[in-house]
Amino acid sequence: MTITILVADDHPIFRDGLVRSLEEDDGFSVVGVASTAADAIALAATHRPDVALLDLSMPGGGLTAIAQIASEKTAAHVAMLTVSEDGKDVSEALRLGAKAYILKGVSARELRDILRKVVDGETHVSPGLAAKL
Amino acid sequence: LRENTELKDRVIEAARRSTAQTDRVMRRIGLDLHDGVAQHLSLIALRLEGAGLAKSEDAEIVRTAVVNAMSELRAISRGLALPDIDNLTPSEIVARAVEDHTKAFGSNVTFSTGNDPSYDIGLPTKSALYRVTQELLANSFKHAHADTVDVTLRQTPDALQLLVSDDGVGFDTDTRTLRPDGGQGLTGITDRLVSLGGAIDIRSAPGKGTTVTVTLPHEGAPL
Amino acid sequence: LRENTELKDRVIEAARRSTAQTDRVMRRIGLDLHDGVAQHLSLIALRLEGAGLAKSEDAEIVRTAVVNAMSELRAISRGLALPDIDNLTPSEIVARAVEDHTKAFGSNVTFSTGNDPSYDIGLPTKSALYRVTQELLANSFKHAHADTVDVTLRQTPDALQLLVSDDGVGFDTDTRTLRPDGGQGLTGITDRLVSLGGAIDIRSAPGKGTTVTVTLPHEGAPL
Ligand SMILES: Nc1ncnc2c1ncn2[C@@H]1O[C@H](COP(=O)(O)OP(=O)(O)OP(=O)(O)O)[C@@H](O)[C@H]1O
Ligand SMILES: Nc1ncnc2c1ncn2[C@@H]1O[C@H](COP(=O)(O)OP(=O)(O)OP(=O)(O)O)[C@@H](O)[C@H]1O
Ligand SMILES: [K+]
Ligand SMILES: [Mg+2]
Ligand SMILES: [Mg+2]
Ligand SMILES: [Mg+2]
Repeated sequence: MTITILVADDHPIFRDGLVRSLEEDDGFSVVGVASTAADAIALAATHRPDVALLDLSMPGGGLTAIAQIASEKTAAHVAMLTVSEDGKDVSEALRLGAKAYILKGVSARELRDILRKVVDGETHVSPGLAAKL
Repeated sequence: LRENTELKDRVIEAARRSTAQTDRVMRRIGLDLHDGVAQHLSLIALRLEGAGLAKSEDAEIVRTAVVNAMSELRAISRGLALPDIDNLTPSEIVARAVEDHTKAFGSNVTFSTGNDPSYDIGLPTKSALYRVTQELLANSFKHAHADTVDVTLRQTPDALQLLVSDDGVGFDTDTRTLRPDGGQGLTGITDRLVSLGGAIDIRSAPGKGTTVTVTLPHEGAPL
Repeated sequence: LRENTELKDRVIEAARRSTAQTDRVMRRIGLDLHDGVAQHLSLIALRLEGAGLAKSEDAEIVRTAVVNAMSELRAISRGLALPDIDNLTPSEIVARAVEDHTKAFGSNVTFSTGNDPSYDIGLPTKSALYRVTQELLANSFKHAHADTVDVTLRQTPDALQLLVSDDGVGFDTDTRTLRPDGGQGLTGITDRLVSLGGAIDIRSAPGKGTTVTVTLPHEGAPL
């Protein structure tokens, strides 16, 4: 079964690479692409993806997007993909309902492995960050 | 006399500007690095496998270099950014600075504190508390070669008193502090404190360890 | 009265400290970036070629990301580092700042100058000359949307006078300059100039373009 993903990141070049990293695998399909929290919230409501994969620092704030998407359950799972390794960001993201906190710097293959596990109900926090909680 | 008061205000204002200016430069650079270099590096990490060097020795070198570049970038950004301390009390802020320091350097620091006030102190005072603790711990770690460093936060009805004390090599305070070329640390702290009506007192001598006492009025700055 | 003079000195001293502090923070970050992140990126660039990337689309993405990361890093470092101006005359320094600006932004700037003095001015004055020109050109580029920007350096026996003038959108100097939160630029310049006994005069109005005149005594600072 294909895993459907909503991608939200305000850096256009990285975002394109991200979409490519998912689309190149038959197991994934990108159903929506956003660059702000507001767009992410709206697209999640429209497409009801398996995973909303969200950037933390984008207009409107990634945390806002998690809160809304998780509470309205418009995505089955929320995962963060960010450069911030601030312990506060990690714990806040998880508290608001994110099931994964992934640091940018992952390879495409690692990312897809993590997302498959998230869909299977596992929680994932990038190595090194767990100690900050 | 009026001119006199005006000039005093200008001294405080200049110190405040210096602090604000430094904070702004740091924040700006942090943002530029985050929005630019960090995103390109993340993209490289993401797409490297697809680029066709999966098995060569060079591939391993490149992968390691990407990881290293990102962790250096994070370390620099960590120094530039102030963590989210808006909603913390004074003792939580100092505890946070101590924790961030020990995590980064693995050094041995004890922290003791009294009761927090029941009202909120301003953000400039909070920032000062974090930055001052951060810098004094960095100094004890870099210069003192101390066995232990003790941090104490005392709170009176109208002031915070922070003590950072180490049993390290010490230094001659006449020649080493506040030299215009003497590092950003103590000069920067002093400006930060002056701008908030606070003060710093440094007790040290070669071989005798160092104790720095910082006083910050609760009410914060003439902002 | 003596207290008065002392306070005036402290105002100048505080402005000088602010400038020195900012310079130090910038230099430090510049060094960290250069010695760390930039080295890893260079290695990546070097090895990618050696690895003989496949002719895939990904190879192109990665190569472009490396180039982008390096040029962003260079742009940030350029803003942080002062070029080697110790041995330049005042007009050479301003010419250099103009050249660095037009190279980076491709904008249209004219520069005219008179004779240089036959003696050397101090390094703080030289740094100020470069940084002030750099910031004023950046402002004209970012804010003015001007067709042309003219830079003039005049030299009298005891002072340098730098004019940067654009025919752009202009702004209301009452509300936009020297706000504590109004960007690092004009505040930073003013501190730099005050610390050297210099002055800045800004003439602008919406729709009328902007002319900034900066005066710097040759002798430089009460350092
Ligand atoms: N706890 C300490 N033990 C021993 N020496 C100290 C201590 N704190 C400061 N010093 C001395 O005082 C000098 C000035 O300290 P300051 O923090 O201003 O600059 P720095 O630490 O050298 O540089 P920077 O803070 O910019 O990294 C130090 O270089 C060191 O010689
Ligand atoms: N040449 C100019 N033309 C039009 N507006 C200007 C010009 N120079 C300055 N300004 C106005 O004055 C404001 C303050 O300038 P200043 O250099 O202090 O800050 P900034 O350029 O906005 O930020 P920074 O310098 O920190 O990047 C600007 O935001 C802009 O509105
Ligand atoms: K696909
Ligand atoms: Mg972002
Ligand atoms: Mg220091
Ligand atoms: Mg500016």
